[in-house]
Amino acid sequence: MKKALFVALALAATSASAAPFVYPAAWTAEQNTANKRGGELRLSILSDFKTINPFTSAEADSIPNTMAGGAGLFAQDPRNDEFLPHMADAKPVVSNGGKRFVVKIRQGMKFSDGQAITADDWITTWKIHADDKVGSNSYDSFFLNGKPITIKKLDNYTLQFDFPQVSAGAYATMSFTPWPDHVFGKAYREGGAEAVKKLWTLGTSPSQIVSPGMWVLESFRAGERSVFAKNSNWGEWNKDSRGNALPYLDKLSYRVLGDANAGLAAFLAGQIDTVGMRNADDLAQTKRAIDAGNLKATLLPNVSPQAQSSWITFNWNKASDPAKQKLFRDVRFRRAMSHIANRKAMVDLALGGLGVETYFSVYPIFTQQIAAGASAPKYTYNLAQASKLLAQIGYTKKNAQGYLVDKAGKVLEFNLSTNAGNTTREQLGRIFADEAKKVGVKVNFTPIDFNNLVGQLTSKGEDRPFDAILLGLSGGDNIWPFGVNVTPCGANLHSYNNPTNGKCLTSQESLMTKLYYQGDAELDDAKRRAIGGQLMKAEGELQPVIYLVGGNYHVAYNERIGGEYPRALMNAYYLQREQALTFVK
Amino acid sequence: MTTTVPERPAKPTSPRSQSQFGVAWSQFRKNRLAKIGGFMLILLYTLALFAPFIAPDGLSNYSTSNITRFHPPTPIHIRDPQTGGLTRPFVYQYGQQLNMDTFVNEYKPTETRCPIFFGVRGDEYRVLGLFPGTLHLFGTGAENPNCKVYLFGGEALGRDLFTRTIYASQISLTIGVGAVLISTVIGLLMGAMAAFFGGIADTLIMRFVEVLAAIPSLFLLILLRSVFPQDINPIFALYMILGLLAFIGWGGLARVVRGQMMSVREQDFVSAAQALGAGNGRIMWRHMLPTMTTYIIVTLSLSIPGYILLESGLSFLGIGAVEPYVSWGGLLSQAQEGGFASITQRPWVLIPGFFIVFTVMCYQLLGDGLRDAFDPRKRQ
Amino acid sequence: MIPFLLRRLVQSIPTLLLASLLIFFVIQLAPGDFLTPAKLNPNISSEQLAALERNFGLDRPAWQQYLLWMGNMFKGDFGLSFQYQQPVLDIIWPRILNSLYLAVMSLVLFYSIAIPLGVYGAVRQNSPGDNAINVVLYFLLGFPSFFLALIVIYFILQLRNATGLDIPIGGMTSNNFDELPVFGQMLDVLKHLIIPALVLAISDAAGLTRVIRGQMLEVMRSDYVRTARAKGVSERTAIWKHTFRNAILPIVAGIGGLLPALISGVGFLEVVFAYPGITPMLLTAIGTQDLYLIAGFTVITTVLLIVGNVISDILLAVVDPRVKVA
Amino acid sequence: MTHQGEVLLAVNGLKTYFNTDDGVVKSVDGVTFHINKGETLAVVGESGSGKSVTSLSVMRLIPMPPGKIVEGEVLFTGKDGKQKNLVTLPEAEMRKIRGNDISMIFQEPMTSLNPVYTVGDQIAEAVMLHQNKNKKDAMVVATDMLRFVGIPAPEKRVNEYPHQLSGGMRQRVMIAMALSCKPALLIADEPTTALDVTIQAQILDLMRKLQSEVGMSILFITHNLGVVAEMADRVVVMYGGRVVEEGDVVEIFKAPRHPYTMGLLNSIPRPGEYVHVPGQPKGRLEAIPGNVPNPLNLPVGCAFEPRCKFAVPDCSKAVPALEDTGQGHMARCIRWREFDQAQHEVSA
Repeated sequence: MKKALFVALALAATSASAAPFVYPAAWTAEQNTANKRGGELRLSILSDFKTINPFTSAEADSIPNTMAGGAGLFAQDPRNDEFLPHMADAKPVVSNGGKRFVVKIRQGMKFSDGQAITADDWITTWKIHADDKVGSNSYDSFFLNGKPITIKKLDNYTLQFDFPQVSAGAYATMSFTPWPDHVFGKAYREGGAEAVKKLWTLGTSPSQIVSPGMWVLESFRAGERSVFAKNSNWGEWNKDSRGNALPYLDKLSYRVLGDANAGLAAFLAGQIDTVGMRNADDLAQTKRAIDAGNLKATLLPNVSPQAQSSWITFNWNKASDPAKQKLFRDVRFRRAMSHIANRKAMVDLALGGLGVETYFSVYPIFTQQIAAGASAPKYTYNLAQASKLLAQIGYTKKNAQGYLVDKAGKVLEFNLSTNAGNTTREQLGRIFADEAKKVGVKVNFTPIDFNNLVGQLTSKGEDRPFDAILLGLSGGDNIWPFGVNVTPCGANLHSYNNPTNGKCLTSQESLMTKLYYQGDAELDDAKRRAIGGQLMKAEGELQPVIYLVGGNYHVAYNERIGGEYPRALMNAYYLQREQALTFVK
Repeated sequence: MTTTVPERPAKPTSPRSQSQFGVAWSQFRKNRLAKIGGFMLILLYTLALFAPFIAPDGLSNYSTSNITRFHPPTPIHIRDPQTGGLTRPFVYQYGQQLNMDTFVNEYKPTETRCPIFFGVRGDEYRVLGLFPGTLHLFGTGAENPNCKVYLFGGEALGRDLFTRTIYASQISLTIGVGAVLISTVIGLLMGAMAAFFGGIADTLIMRFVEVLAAIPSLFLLILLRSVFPQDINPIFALYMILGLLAFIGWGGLARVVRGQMMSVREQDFVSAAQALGAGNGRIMWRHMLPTMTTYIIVTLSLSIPGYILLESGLSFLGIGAVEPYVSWGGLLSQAQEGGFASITQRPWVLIPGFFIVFTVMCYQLLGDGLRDAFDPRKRQ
Repeated sequence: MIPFLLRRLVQSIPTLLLASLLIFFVIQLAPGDFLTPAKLNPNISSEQLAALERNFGLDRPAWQQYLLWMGNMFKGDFGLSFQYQQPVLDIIWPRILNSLYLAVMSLVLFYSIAIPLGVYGAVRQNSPGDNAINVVLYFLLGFPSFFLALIVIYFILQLRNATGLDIPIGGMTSNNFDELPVFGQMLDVLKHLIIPALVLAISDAAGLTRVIRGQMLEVMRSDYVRTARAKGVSERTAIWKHTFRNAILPIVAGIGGLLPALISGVGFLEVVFAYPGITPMLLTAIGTQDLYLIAGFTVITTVLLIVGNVISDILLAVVDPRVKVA
Repeated sequence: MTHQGEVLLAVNGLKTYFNTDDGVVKSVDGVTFHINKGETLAVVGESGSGKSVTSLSVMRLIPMPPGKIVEGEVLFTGKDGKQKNLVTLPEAEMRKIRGNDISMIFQEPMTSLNPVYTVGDQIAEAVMLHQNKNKKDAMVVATDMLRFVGIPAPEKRVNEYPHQLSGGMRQRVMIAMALSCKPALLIADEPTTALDVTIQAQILDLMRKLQSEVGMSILFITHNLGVVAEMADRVVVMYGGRVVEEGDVVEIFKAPRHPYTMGLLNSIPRPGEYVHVPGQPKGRLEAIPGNVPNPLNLPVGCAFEPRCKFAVPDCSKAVPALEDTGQGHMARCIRWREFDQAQHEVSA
């Protein structure tokens, strides 16, 4: 009661400005009771930022994504996975059988340049993302089962979302970041998609960059460092449980470090505040530094399984090489490949023993969903079985070098690429290739550049330029842990079969697409997971993609920063902390 | 008769005449360091030649059931721990466990002893790609496949680093020599042509040399490498690197050859040969090139280490030898990928780096020795 | 002096043209053309592709393409980087400057290590000191610079742990760089430059030290140094004024030729030390076949190196009166 | 011309050895001679006979290591009138003598001047070192010296670099440099060998002229007996690191007492005027057979024995002593008396 009164008073006092969003005290293990403010959170990235433009950006670690922090209609609560209204003023009013959402926008929010954030910003952002000429990475998020989601402005502070069907992921979908209409909307109306793409390149002065979120770009030094300053307009409507404006920090910086080792070195030297622990080696180094008293840091090993996948996909669209296309489309071949994948050795050798074997697209951290699909088939490491399957396809003879040959004497071989520089993936590929050799399959394994690889992977058409690719995915949400841009046919990352028309080729694909949307439309958690279980079964039978292993998620951060999640809330999905609640001790 | 002082008959004095090479050889033999360098190189090349025989294991062998990732080097025991007496050399089998406190994968010797035999049968191979064999210089035999000798320890996948280093020497030691030989042939030809034909040929060739010198070699290599597809046959990749290295390296030699030839051309014996109607090619090969031998020998021996270093650098940047083939630079770059753990927890992965250092040193000693031997001014 | 410079620049034009021709030829050899990788990029529209194709005349014969490319380059237009969606020059110029800082710093250290050691070795020929230096240099000669850098980084980390000194081991600037005054910024960059520059200088100094030592020994045997001694000059004058001044002439003449190797050498250190130089960017560009970026960069470096050669010619003219500049 | 009795430089039993990888080279092996004030002494011998090393030993300019003066003394009376042993003098003292009391000019004018400094700078350097003059005054002295040695337009030449001068001019510059501090002794190490014949004559003329003006002594090292006849008062003939004959120039030319000297004299073209060597037809140019002995492996006895037409078994037993043959004439040959006879017979 008292709390409500306080809120009411606050409302009365600042009638012009917004009712703030209060970050729950339970979201941090360490309250900033001394009200420490200022300071810088120092992070690192592996390769330079490529753009500032939110509509052309494709990487997870990007300038737009950093600025988008704390800017979405809803925010997920790590305690119970529920969506809290954030930029929204309250829970939406749902109607039309769960397909229509009317959302009131919190009033008084401002962009970093002082312009008010209104319904127009959402409308513009949606329009640009959904324009295929722009080529936004989020394009797929605005379609459900091939049908568009539409957004209507009811008034300056009210939006109406119309979903073509019920969607469990509706809250996540609605939580995209609104970019300023007065920048992008203007350009889009005047010059269309091309004009939008020309905005906010790396050459743009940071002073022209506008952010709705907690950070705004302050400086960008190519190949070195990007610094973000806190957006004080954001702090006006985001408070901690004691009413203080957030974030506590003044700055957030990303240092570009050539490789993960440099990142670890910088962390051990106390130059950055946190770094991803890749494997046992990293943990051992950090532990040594802490034990020797050289580094004051907290190390939490094996916090949870990873929210990532690693897999090998085979290209079904190889018109130029019908023999290979036939092979890759043969389910027996793909099952044989799964039998070849020695996942235990991969965990032991490439992950240093800290990881789990995976057989499905669901990240290992989503244990409930994994449990729901327990009956789905797994094609575990079994070379004899692999040989048997290959013999069924017609590979019974071996040549002088010990490779399987078909009747024409052609060697059973394919090229497998991964991105150069990722040691773990290179080792996974090596192990796969070496195991394949044992049954007589020649795998030409070459690491190539990441961007190039992604270009090949996401290419569309009847003749796509690769045989097989070893890569991983991250992202997505825990409500419906199948990717909208992965599972349905025609999606951007439907990597194994991506013809021009985007049609499914097999019944299982169609079934998976159907089940995807069915599950997405199911609001009951248990029922949805059951649908997920069916989807996993189809996936297991089809083996469109051979899933390999997943490492464990470890947390390490320098003692100088506080405000991390309580241990129970930390995991690979929610990560280690809210940036808003982070402070320098 | 006016002679009062008796004379003795004049003695024919024959000054000891030695060929240029004879003199150089006798000089070289006096240089102890150069001799050591030369001897060590012969040793290294012999190791490389018989790599499959000397290496106890195959190039890319590892077990996926018995994890030997970063297996420490295994000391070879020759005394029985119980009796203290001499016994057949043996190593202990190691057990492996991840220490969940320190996160270090700990290896501890078990009680199992694996005797080392000489001349054991093992992995199949072909020496020089021709002579098949299964005999290995040493090894633990086939009785216990989980027990191996790890002279230099194991690498990231548990492959024997000694084996990989020895195999890598085949690439590292030949790619430098190969590139130098090819670039020498090109350099000689180009230089000789420039000198002999003069005029436009000379201008063009020398301008081209200037261009090659003006573009930083690393970038020229990177640029040339970018022309080729990334996913090429590993063997072809090696030839390609060889070719690229040779291509960027011939300029300096061509320039010197041209200079020397220009001066030699003025000398009488060439005119004499021309007067006798010798053809251009004949004059070039028979008369002019021999005057260059000294310079070439010295340059060759001094530029090989440069190429070895360059190759290691390319492998380090990921544009060198491709798995499963590997060069010393490649092994080193794999060690570098392990970060500081490579130095603190498993320093043995840096051993291939010292092979580079050692080889380059040997070549330097040899090259310096040759230079001093052929350089009359260095003689005392 | 000015006519000399002009003549020298005019002379370098054919070299530059030939270099650009070579680079263009190499790129022509590559499968596809400039735009092949761009066609895989969903962020580049077909209109944009068509515009680029027109702009660079990719539909025309190769020689016309070359002329167009050259023509555009003389106007300062090096094409578009496909990775960054920005003009090549804007992207690479700051990186080239960064690399130059490192190269120059390393050059300075390189000479200030090699010269005293080389002179010492020659003056105290075959002394224990000379022998010790020789042994160390032989050893260093075999170290690939990146290997040395790896070891150095490890020891610096240990040193930092032991002493708490804040020795930067990566990057080019500190976190608080933007708040520093101008002088502080210079100092900050210098602090970041010193370790990689030193590693490079040390791993390269072996060669030069031996050259200087050899040159010094040779000049020390020369007649004019004997003349100077016969005049009764002190040992110091004989060594520095008469011997050293002449011994460095071939080295000064070689500075220009040294630059390519130096820029290449700097590249490895940039990779190891996460320094925002040109090589890390170029390596990525190779992976993505961002060919305009590669070609543009190579041309610019070639120009820089020709300029470097001219500078070393001028330097040589300053120190050697026999070289005519008029 | 000679100032009898006033000894300027006395070299006694000088031994300069070089350590090489192959053994010890005894380049100068017990050389004794002296120079009187104002006198010109010529040291004659083939390449490798030790004459240049002797002169460099006097200046203590032997590169050490590998060279070393192992024995003997070099007594020199400087401009200050004090006699010093140059072998044991501290290096700092020695530096004061070089260029000031004793100067030296060398065989190769082309390479003996530092290419990167103007000739004026190089002359002035010596002046500044020894005469406490500042740069400006020293340059005035340098210009004067250039004029003194007969270089036209010295004001212009003083600012030129060596490569802008001809060989003869450069040797004049060397002389100017050597004489800039008015030394008591000038050591000229084959100063004309590398020059054209006409230039040679000019330089020799110049040296003679300057010697009389400055009043210095000259130690003239050469293998050219023609030059000796023109320049020297006395002659020292060296072979294999030892003095084999010494004496008045006229005496030696007239009656050499050592087969080597005879050989030398007969190997220079002097139309119509050959010393008749017994057993040889008159008036023929004659070469000395064989080569200079390997300095590492000198014969036990007379160094010239392997090449000597007159050698007898005794020659190879021990090194012959340097014997006085009368009138200050010395020779190192066990059969010198026989040549004396032969000579008389010829001249009779």
